[in-house]
Amino acid sequence: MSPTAPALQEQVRDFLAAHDPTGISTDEQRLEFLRARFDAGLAWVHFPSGLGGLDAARSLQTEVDEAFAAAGAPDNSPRRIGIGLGMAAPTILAFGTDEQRQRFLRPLWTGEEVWCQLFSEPGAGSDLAALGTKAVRDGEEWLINGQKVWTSLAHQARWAILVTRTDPDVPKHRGMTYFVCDMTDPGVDVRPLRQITGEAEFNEVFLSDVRLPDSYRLGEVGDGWRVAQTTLMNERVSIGGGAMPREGGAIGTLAATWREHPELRTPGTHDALLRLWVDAEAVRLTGRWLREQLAAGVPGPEGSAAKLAFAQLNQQISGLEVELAGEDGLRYDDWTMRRPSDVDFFGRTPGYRYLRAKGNSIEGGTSEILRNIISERVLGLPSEPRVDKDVPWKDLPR
Amino acid sequence: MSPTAPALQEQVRDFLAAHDPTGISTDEQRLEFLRARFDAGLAWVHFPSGLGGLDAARSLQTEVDEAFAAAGAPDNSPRRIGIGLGMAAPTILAFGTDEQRQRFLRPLWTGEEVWCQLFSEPGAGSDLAALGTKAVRDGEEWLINGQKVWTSLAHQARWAILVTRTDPDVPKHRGMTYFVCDMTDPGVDVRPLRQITGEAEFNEVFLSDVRLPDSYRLGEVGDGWRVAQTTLMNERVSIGGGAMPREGGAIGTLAATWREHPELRTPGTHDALLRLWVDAEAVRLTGRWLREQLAAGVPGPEGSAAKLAFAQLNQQISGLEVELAGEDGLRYDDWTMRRPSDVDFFGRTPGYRYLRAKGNSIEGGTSEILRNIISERVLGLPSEPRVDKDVPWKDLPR
Amino acid sequence: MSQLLYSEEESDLRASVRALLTDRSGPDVVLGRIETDQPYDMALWKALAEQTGCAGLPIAEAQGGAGASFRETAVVLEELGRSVAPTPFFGSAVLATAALLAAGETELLSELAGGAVSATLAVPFSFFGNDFPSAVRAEGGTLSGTVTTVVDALTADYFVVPAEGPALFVVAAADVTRSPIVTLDPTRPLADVTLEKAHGRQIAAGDDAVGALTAALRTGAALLASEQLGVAERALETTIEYLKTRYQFGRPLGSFQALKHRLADAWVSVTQARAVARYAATCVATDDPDADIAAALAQAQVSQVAVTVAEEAVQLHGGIGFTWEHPAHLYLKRAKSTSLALGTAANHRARLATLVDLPL
Amino acid sequence: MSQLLYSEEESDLRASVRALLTDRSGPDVVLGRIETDQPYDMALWKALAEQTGCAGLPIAEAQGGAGASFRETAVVLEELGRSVAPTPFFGSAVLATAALLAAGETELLSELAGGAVSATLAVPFSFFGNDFPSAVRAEGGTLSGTVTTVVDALTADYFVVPAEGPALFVVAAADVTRSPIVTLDPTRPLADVTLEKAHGRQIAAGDDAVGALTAALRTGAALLASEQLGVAERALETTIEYLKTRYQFGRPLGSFQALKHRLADAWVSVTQARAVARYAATCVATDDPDADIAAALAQAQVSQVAVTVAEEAVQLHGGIGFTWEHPAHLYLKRAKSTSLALGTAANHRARLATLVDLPL
Repeated sequence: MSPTAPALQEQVRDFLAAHDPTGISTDEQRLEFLRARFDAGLAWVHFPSGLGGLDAARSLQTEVDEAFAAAGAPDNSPRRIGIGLGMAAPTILAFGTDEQRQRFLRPLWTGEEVWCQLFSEPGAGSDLAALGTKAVRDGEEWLINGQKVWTSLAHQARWAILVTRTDPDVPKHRGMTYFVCDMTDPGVDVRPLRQITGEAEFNEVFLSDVRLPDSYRLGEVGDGWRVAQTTLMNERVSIGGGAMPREGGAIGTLAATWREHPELRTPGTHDALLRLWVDAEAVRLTGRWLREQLAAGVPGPEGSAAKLAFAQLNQQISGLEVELAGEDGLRYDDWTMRRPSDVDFFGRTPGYRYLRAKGNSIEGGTSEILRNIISERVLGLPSEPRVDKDVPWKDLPR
Repeated sequence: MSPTAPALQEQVRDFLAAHDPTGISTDEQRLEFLRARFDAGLAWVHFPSGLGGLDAARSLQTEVDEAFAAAGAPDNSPRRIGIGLGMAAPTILAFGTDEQRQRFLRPLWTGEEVWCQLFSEPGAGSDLAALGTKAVRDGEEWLINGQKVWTSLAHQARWAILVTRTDPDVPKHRGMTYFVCDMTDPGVDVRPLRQITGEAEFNEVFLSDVRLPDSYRLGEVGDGWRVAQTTLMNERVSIGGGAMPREGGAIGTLAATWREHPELRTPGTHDALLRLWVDAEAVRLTGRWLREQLAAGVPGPEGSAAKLAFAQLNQQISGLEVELAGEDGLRYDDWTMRRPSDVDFFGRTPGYRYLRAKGNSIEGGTSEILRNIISERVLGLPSEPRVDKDVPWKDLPR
Repeated sequence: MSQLLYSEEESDLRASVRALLTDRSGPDVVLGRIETDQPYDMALWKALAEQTGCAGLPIAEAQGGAGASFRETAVVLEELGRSVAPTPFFGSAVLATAALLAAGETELLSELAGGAVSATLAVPFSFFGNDFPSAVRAEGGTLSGTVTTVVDALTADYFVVPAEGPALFVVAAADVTRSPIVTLDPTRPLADVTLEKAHGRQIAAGDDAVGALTAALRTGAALLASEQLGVAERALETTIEYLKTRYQFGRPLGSFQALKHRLADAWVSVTQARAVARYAATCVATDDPDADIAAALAQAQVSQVAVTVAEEAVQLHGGIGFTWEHPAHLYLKRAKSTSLALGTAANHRARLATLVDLPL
Repeated sequence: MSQLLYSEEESDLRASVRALLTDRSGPDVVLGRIETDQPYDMALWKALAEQTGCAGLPIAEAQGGAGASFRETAVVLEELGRSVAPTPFFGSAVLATAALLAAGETELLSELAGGAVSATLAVPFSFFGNDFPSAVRAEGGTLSGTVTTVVDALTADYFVVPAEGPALFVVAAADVTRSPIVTLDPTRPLADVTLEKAHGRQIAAGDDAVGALTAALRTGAALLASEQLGVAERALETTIEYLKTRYQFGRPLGSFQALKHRLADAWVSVTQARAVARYAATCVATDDPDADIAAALAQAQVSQVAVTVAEEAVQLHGGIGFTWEHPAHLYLKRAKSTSLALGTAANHRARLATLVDLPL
């Protein structure tokens, strides 16, 4: 039987009584605490017992997290290990063997092992299922060759989730296989991919004769597309994001500039600002609606809508911000090629925000793909004529 | 050899000397004058001699028209006979037999015979080539059955240009035939089609066992699509329209309201007004560019762009006009079902303009079809996968 | 605070209102009715009030109401918007009711609760501003003046009349003259209302009158968004349905990507409008301190979504959407008219500028 | 008045400029250059000036120019926009030249005509307003002050400096200090210019100075639109080319209707931008009474088209459009930066409001 909210709160209290977080100062103490929390099933309470959870309702997690935070407990730096938490973990849970779950989930959650994602390829773009990274079986191993792109954290990751082509002779959706990839393999070459802001948040990953044991395979051979769908669905749910106060996002920066610089105000930009303020509130309240739905156990399709709207809003706000900055909008802070581990959206110039926001409608599913998804899966509109459905992958026009 | 501009001007002077327009008062005198002008080749100077023209350059027509207007000569009410002039005449010229040209062009130009167009069908919509009005051969005659829609002036027209389906067993583009239709045939039933403004500018036309002699056929049997393309291409050229002064269109009405009613002004609507003023100037100057191109003999593809932009502009302007009117925007003038012979765009309330402008992006080719045309014929982008190209018309999904 | 999602009770209420409207007020019925001299379906109004208790949702049970709140009223408005049904609901169950509730009036409220009579607020439907209206003067115990474009005036039994003073009065329909006007939205009649030395019962004066009128207008702006949401939702749904079944070029129109993307964008904006409208309804229902902002936000955003979606609906229906016989135009007219009602989006943006400290 | 279409001479000029730029300043060359300490290709500038006579188009033949007009200069700017080539053309052959021409100066003009030296106008690149700039003071026969974000300042041999008075001076580069700044558009360096008791040769004072500066800024605003047109044109063309060859889902991306419609809309707006930019260039070239309106119109419309199209180009290129290695970002940065230059679109709309009597 799954525990109730009060029961869970009691377990948290008991745990905190047994593991006082207040004295933690070293990394080793922090890790020890996190491992104990995982073992107590208080990591992700909706996971099974023995795998960091207690088979509880997903909606109860928030209260648990809040109780730990209130007690001053160390967290697992969720932003840094977001790909592991949001994408790898649910996939391993759904498709992994018992051994795989036991091996990977604990260090994933504690942050001891960082994960990245090897899905996108330069040759496939939005047509993810067209990917061509080859995996060829060689006894109990697989030999991987190909190129992946847009990989955040590849240079820090211990493991990757990887989708490959194992059968080029069947239509594209049917010939894929999903693996856990060892990023320390000598055949893995990670190179920074510079973007329009000047820095390199992402990487290209070249895979040359990478050897993976068959025990790293997730799901059946040829079933990689279905496994990947689980990963992507979880990505979209997690994109909805947390609660945000009014003016909590980019609009706050713009509004602050407006308030602090009366000399920049004009009637034309005033109305533009107000329109964006209204849009930002609409996006924020829609996020609240979405979270209420998730909490009520009815995840709505508004998640795709939220990402689409967020990208558009962010782009418009930063565009106006540059305009409002006037002469200062002509300046930039730094074009130096760097490898930041996180996006520093607010610490930089309006020009940086303007350029970085252009990626919001491309990364994690372009806005065009999201519109396709909404129109077909939500509105039930018929798909376009498909010319690639019954064609073997190797015969697709490129 | 085609006449030069000075030679043409001399011919006009000679004609006016021989046919003094100043005393014309009766309809009969007016008609006589127009017939004489046609016979002198000064109707449409780029038409062949004997058919109202002098084989001159098309660009010389404007000067001729201006010279006649300056002399106070009566015109042929070009707006009333626009379909005849813009669509029927060039098609008859291109595909008609000598007999057809002799029979139809003169009364068409003088306005003695009004023309309408029987192309659109309720079942076909933007997919004009899917039309289903049947024409079946019966000796030297054709028997026509079907329904047409969106027919301006059908209740005043003597003739129509008509596209029919003569072979349902071949793909849709190949089984059509083009006719001149006698609107006095007892099988022709014209009914007003009421629109969202309350009035009925257009008609539905029901064709029941209409009999047309084979001599009314324009072009070969089965070649109707090609003939219709000529008609439609001429329609699009003529939509570009004439020179317009600044604030000559809908923007003028809006600007006048703004100037006359300071009490309606707000910062938000001010910027909206200015944006539309800018857009209106852009559309106007693009029209000038287009006319310069036509005059230089290089008709550009900007014609489709002009219609698209005009529709959008008109809709936005009228939308703001209603908003600006505030309380008066809640009022309408008259919902009575009437059959106006022309669109009285400026004499009515902002609400009328708002509603009527909605038709601008539908009538004469929807904005969606225009975007298809621009992207494929102008930008050279590949067409979408076609599922209807090789299917017999009768087997098309409906 | 309360959640935005619909409660079970709200969903039940919606279901019964929708059943009634589907049965009694389909598009053809509305289209047939608007050109008669009885555009309002008063039988439908009675049925709404009696069968579903819609008229008195925010009125206390002690006064014959349902003891619910304006949040539930907002759900009814969504359904009325979806059907563009001509009923005097907005004037009576929203504007007049909100004014009477805020003024602490109980006598007329008890009558309104059951829907036996209807009332409206005597301000122009486009009314927006911070000044108390001065069209009606109170002199020698009687009221005189003309109020233009009053919503639901033709069928109202009572008028809540703001008059110079400031004060609020209740005036019986027999004491006013009503001139119907031709309206851009034929599903919602407006009338100019003239009072000539009319008898009025004063229900609030001074700050109380100002407060009551302000509350009524705020509630009106907030709840109008729910009607606009219904308009947008239904306009979008019918367009999607149409494009699924209409074939051109051998394919359903709804399979064309350019149209699909526009519908996706429309759906995204409707999704946002729902969150915004629900927030506004919740705020006014709970007297939340954010109610002023929420109401202005609702009219700044939802009203525009309704117009845009209704315009897209006409366009994407193609020729048939431009005809009188197809109901698409009813949604367009309703959307555009309500975008002027109780202030335009630009008016409400300007108000927001003051409320959230973003001055020009 | 003159027609908007390109004359044969203009088409020939375009062809030779394009040939030169294609040969010398392809995207990879530009991309490679912007992170060096010599972002400007001065050899290219020399070639432009000498091989095609671009630098002195509006300068009289007597002064070594081509005796053409700013209309031809506008054609060169279209090409420079298309290639986002880093040259000091705009500062020298447009801003400084227009100021000198309007001031009746001939000495420096003769030098500029051949392109042996370059100059610029010492105002912030975002300068907009009706007040004569006061950043520089003239005291005791010398000039002092700092002018920020001056375009093409790093390579200029001379500065045309507006100073309090009002007056216009010519100052040699040796007499100023230049601090390069990091710019949003790395293909167009800007610098802060400081004068400390610098020697200046006065070329206009009083109303003459005001008139000359106004003319220079008007010509600048009008002609910048041609550069923006070139940016938009090329951004659109490369996007179309890319979408024709990039396959996804078994089809070229360019066959997807949603993308086709967006490209069609972009093309329509570029078509309009061309007419507007040509009108502005023609008006300033012929001193047309409509020149003020035409210039404001050009910056209100064309600058926005360039930004929108460049944004669409990045988006429709997908991932590759977000990388540094692909030139799409150069067009975006150029478009967005020039939208601030010599006043934003909102500034120019506000100016139009005055010019065409549509006051707030």
